Amino acid sequence: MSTTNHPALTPVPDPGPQTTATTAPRRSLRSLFARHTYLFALGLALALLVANLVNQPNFGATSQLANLAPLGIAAMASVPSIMSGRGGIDLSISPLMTLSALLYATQLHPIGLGGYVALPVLMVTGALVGTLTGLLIVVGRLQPIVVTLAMFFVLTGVDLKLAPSPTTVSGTWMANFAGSMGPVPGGLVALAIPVAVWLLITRLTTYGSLLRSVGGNDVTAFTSGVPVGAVRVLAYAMGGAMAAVGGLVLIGLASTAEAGTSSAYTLIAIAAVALGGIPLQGGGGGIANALAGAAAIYLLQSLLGVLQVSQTWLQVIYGALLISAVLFGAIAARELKAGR
Amino acid sequence: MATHPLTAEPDTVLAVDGLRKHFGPTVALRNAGLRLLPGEVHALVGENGSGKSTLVKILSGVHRPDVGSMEVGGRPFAPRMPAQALRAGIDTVFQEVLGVENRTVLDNLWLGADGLLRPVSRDAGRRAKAEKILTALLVTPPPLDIPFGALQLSDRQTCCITRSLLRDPKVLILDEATSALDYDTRTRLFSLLKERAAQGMSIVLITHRMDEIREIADRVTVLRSGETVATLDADWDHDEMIRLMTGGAHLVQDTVRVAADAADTAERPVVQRVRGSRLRPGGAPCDAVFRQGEIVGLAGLEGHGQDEFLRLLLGHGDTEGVVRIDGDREHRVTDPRRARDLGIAYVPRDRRGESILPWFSILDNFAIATAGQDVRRGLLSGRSAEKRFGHYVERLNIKYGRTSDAITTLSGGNQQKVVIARWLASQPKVLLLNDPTRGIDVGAKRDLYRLLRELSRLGLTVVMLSSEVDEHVELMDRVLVFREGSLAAELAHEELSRERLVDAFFGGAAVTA
Amino acid sequence: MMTTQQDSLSAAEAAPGVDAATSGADSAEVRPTPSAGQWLLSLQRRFPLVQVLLTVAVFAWGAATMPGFLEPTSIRSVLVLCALAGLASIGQTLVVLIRGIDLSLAGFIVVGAVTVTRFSDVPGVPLPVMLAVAVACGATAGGLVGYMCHRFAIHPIIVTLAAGSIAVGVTAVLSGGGYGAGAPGWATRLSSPMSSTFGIPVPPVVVIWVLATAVVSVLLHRTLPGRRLLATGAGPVAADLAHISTRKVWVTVYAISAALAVLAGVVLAGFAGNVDNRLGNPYLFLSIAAVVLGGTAFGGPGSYTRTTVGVLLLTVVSTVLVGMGFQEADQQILNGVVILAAMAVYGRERRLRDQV
Amino acid sequence: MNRSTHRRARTRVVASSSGIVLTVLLAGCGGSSGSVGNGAAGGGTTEAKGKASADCGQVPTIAPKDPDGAVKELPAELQKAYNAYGEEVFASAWRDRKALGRPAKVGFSYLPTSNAYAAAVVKQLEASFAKAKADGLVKGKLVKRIMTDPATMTPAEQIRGYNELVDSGVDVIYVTPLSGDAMVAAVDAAGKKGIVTVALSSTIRSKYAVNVAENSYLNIAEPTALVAEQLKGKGNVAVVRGFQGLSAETIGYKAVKDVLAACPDMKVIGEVNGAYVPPVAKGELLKFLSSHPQKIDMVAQLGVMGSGVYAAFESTGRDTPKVVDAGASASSLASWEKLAADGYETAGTGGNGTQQAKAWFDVGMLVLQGAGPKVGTITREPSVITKDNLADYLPQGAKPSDLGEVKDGEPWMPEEYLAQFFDNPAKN
Repeated sequence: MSTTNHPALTPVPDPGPQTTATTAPRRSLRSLFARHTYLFALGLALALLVANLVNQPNFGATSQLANLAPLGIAAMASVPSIMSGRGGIDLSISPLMTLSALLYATQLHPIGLGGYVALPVLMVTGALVGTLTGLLIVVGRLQPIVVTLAMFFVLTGVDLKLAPSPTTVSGTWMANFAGSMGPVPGGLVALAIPVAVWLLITRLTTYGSLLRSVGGNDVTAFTSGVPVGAVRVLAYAMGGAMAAVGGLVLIGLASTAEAGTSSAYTLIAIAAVALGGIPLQGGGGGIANALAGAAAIYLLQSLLGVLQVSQTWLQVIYGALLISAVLFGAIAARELKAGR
Repeated sequence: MATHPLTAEPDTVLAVDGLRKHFGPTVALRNAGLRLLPGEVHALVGENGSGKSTLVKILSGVHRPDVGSMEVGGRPFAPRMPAQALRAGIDTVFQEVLGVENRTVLDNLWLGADGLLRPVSRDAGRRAKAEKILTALLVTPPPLDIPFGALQLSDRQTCCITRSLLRDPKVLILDEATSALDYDTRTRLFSLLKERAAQGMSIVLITHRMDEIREIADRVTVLRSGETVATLDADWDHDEMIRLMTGGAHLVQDTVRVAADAADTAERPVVQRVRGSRLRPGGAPCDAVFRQGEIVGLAGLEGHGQDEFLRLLLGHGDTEGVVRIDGDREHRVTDPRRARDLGIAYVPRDRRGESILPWFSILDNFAIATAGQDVRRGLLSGRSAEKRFGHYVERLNIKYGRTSDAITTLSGGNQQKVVIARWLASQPKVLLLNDPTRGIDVGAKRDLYRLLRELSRLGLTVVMLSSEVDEHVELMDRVLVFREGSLAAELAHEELSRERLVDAFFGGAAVTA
Repeated sequence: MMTTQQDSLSAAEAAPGVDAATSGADSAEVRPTPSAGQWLLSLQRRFPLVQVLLTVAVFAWGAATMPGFLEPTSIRSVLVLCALAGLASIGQTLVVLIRGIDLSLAGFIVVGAVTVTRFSDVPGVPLPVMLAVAVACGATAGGLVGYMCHRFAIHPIIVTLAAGSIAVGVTAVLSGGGYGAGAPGWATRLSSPMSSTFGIPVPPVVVIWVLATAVVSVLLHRTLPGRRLLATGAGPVAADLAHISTRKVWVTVYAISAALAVLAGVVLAGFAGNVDNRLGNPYLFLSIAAVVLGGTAFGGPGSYTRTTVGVLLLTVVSTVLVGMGFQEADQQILNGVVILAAMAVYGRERRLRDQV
Repeated sequence: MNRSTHRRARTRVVASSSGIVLTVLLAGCGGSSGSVGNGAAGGGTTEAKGKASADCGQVPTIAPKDPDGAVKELPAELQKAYNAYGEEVFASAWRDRKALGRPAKVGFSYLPTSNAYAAAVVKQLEASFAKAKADGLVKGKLVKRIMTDPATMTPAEQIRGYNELVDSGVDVIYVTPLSGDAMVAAVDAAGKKGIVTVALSSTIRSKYAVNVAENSYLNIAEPTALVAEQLKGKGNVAVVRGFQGLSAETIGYKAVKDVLAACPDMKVIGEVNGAYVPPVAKGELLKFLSSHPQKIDMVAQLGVMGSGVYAAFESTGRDTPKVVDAGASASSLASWEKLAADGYETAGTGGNGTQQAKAWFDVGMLVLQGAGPKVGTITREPSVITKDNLADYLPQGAKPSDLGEVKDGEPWMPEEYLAQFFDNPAKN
């Protein structure tokens, strides 16, 4: 938060940068953590995973993966907008997920587009909604949180209009997401799709580098001839496309689409991203962070369930753990900064 | 020495005429013009606030002119954004060092080179090209894979220049891009520039350093308060240049300038002292005293320790040896709050980021540090603040509409005045200023100098970090010169001259303190 | 998130002036007086003109098209709803003004509500004491949140989220999961549209709200602490350099926000009659929407009066929508559209080109 | 039908708690939703069958969807309970299940309890479990799964917990579903592994699930019909809808529409969204009332929001209309009683979690002992609260501000009632 770091008062970059500048970064654990910010969340997730396995002999990886998918995808979908900087954030991811589920159940499935065909169709739709959000932010020069809050309301309303009551679509292709596709767990596939989208666009094209640059310092990017506006809009579009997949997983899991889930993942997804160690001021991190963060939160919830924590205490413990996780993350991050 | 009329020449690369540009209330350019020949190094000079940067920003597509014509290679040229200017072959390195700190050096070097969604070019060629130029410019080029943020200022600046050179533009504009470079790099850069120029690249060089202009510029265009006043050939004469830039007068008018003679100052009581404090771990310890009513300048190439020193006086860093002396009592300056209580006030450098509260009114911006004095029966009294503000309005000659206007409606100069008034209101004994005249217009500067003089006469000690050599030469009683993180030299007023100073910057025969 | 927002309101035309100056422009000439449009903009910047006009328009329309819309009881009950939402969003306003956000609101509302319903008749402990304790606990928790966010530079969104969940949890633990008897009569009377205050035919809660608005506004804009709060939002670094302890501000503001939420909970419990742990939920997004709609930007400028207007607008609009038989879905959509419309008028960010 | 309704109301003092109570009260939680029972392509499932054909003040007779003819087999008296039942009623896959022959391992998947009813259900289930353990029917501990974060409470979340129970090798799973439909796939899978699922209050349309549920349609329709009759089929009606997006809500809404369809002189002047949360209902009603000065004779609320409706009218000082008090609470009944002094009369349905949970647990045990359920969904005719039997439900000294449930009244699905749904209950 810009409220705390203090240009005038924080130590000047570093005394002998000449030395650090010329010698390649030390391959120490510290620099490793510094380069891969998701490692903290990942470690946390692994620890929780072990705890789960211990307390729950037959953990059922397939179903667990499937259940992780919605939160994981919601978190991943929040990443591009946050990375694009200038307070970028997308509160409308969750209702968008529900929207794609409802579109599938009420529009596509009835006209026989029940199969995997629906996937690209809905991803495009999601991308379009995202583009609209992005345009409102970039062209309208409005605060992202304001625009996406408005979109949150609008989409929630649209969801309700689409399906006044839950729509059942049992036994569709999407059910595979809950089960397994051949040898591969469906959940894994579901998670793989957004990851693939992300990797294809950010690794194979120059976009990834541009997105990080824009998030890191949009003025520089702008003066160096980067189409900053386009980069931002595309970020929201990507988020939309990813969210669409999440909606389909929800269908796969519950074989129903209901407007009620509209707001379910809004905040928890951002929490996951933050826990994953992505700076909310943008520029840093990647999709791995979101996945790690989501996994950590998911496993935490799962563990608390397994441990039969009484319901009255559940929320207390859950909240406390959530805070301490973020706290450790922040302290670790600051340690690393100091170490660099 | 002839001043060219701005007549179109057959093979101009870039022809600019009658540019006019205003921002809100302020007019940045009135009638700016420029002719650029292929393969020439063209210096663009003028005081701060003469509109150089604005002209550059128009050329580079950041801003668009209100009126005026621009042509590149004979074809009309009206970039709507930097990308378009770059496509037209006009590449700019801006005054503020611009880099993405969290990206690697290599990414920064090729930033913007390829459009949205192009396949990533994995060709080692880029690496090679980048290394080639970097090695040409730096003795020890930084590894390309470390984050840009890890570089020190000089290297960052070099990278920004490299970024532009890599694109091999028709026209390369360097907007005070050499200020942060260390001596060696600068000479290497110039030789490289000459080389490129020989190959036909046109270069616009904006700098305050006469020596640089001498060294490299084929022609010089002079701007004064938003107007192109002349274009000179290489054989220009120094005084003539100054005259054209300032429209006569020296920066500090003689009326203001009261050379406080050394003898006099020597007796004055010491108000603050630094003994054996290190600016950077491993740096040499430095000692200095500041006497009542003197104006001391902190000089040096950017990032050579003067900032740390200023912050040291304010109570940051190794404050072990920093004391504020009040008559016979000595108080250690342990931290900023303590410093404030001891009557040490600080005017930061980055006005937008560190000084002004953007949406606050002029009055509130003035009062924020001393609002406690305006509390009447628990409530803040606007009238009381007005009254206090009144004292400074004419002394600093602050121009404003209503005190209730947002501070951002003022020009940079007047904003700075308000900020300074803010701190004067806290009745300081020592006033620390961090490059207060950076990017404010000449008029405001003069007012400021006058005020500082007056205050020092009234016994206020002023310590002022400045990046402008002339300021030191003409305003300061003493100048402390910093090099590589330690106090390198101390020059008394009478021994001050641009040459001595610049010399000291680069560690020449310095008069050690 | 919101921490990067720079003076989004004042930016529109003022900012370039600055940058012209910083980038070295000469301010010799001053252009003729700004156009009418600019004048309106500057007015809008001082006062939520658009929102007020919208509110009046919608209200007038409602009055014209619907019978009984102007009857005292009708207006009273609408005012009560406004007051409830308004009281719930005081804290949110303050928090937003320092570039934060408070998602623990709903949680602390439940704390207050349960205190008054469940612990109103603990033997030996008079209710006022009980409430004081609850408020104190809330304040402490809130302060802790503020401290953590500032000290470790954690974004408030997740900390407050967790804090809210803890608050609900703790109350559940203390109240043994039960929800006790209903709110005492006095609490119910506070928010009953028919009850009057010292003879004035206005429900107490509305009076309280009006008073709160006045008090908060004065504290915020006319006192030293208020000024420090605003400065912290306007320019954290500058504020720090002006020897304002921004951390102290953060701790205080979050503490206050939580405490006020607890008190709001008491009133809401009275309105609801009986309480369960979802009581606060509707007021979380509502408070954010009201602040945003009022035109308070993250880090300011802004004021509680703006939020008040935002609340009025939201409530009047939804009342009219309900009256016209709009269904929930349409109401949601229109909420979003209204927010966008109101912000699009003036809530602009600085252009990138002005920041070079 | 008319008379019979009265008779039933007089003779039978039955407590009934609408199935929606549990699910929707929880569903509202954290703004998340659940869905009860069916809702194939837009809910409103009863539309399929014949249209409401009844006089004003009567409950239309609509044959249940009975694909396996399971309902037909039941005694005629029982069949009445399935009138207009919202979801399909299947035959049970467990009809021929052999007795377990050993103490059973029991799983329990429930939702965060946010109200007295849900709390009571959990409490009673644990009590029943303890008792059954003493009788040697079950062993070990009750394996529980609950959603950690109410904010992210989605059907998917519950299914995850359910699957974990399945993996943990229990014999029977008691579940209070957030969404009946969402569970189907999971329940089928579990069923194929021989795990019995017993659902309370919302219908899981799987032959492997034994549903113990209220008849959502009748639960609204009967009191509404009564009130309509009290009003002589004349007057203005305001409808307070529940959490839209739930199929129970859709069914209940349909019920109101059907009943009023037979009353040409009853005019619906508006609808508001109560979201099944009394305070919300109150707030929305206040908005509604401020634009509707005209007299309102009847408020048809779709369950559990009675207290909110009473509060709204009381606080505006307007005379309280007849509130259809489906899913009555101590609070709403107290308000009713207060008004009853000056001849106020209405109708509602009551019930509490304790008695439901008891029957619920017994059903599961019966199935495990191979009692052979004849039908996959066990329901009952909702019993109506009228001024005659009001006292039987109203807890002593209940205040309008109370949160408690209504009193038991007559047992809800007592053993002999349940017995009629099994081939050989004798084993028990």
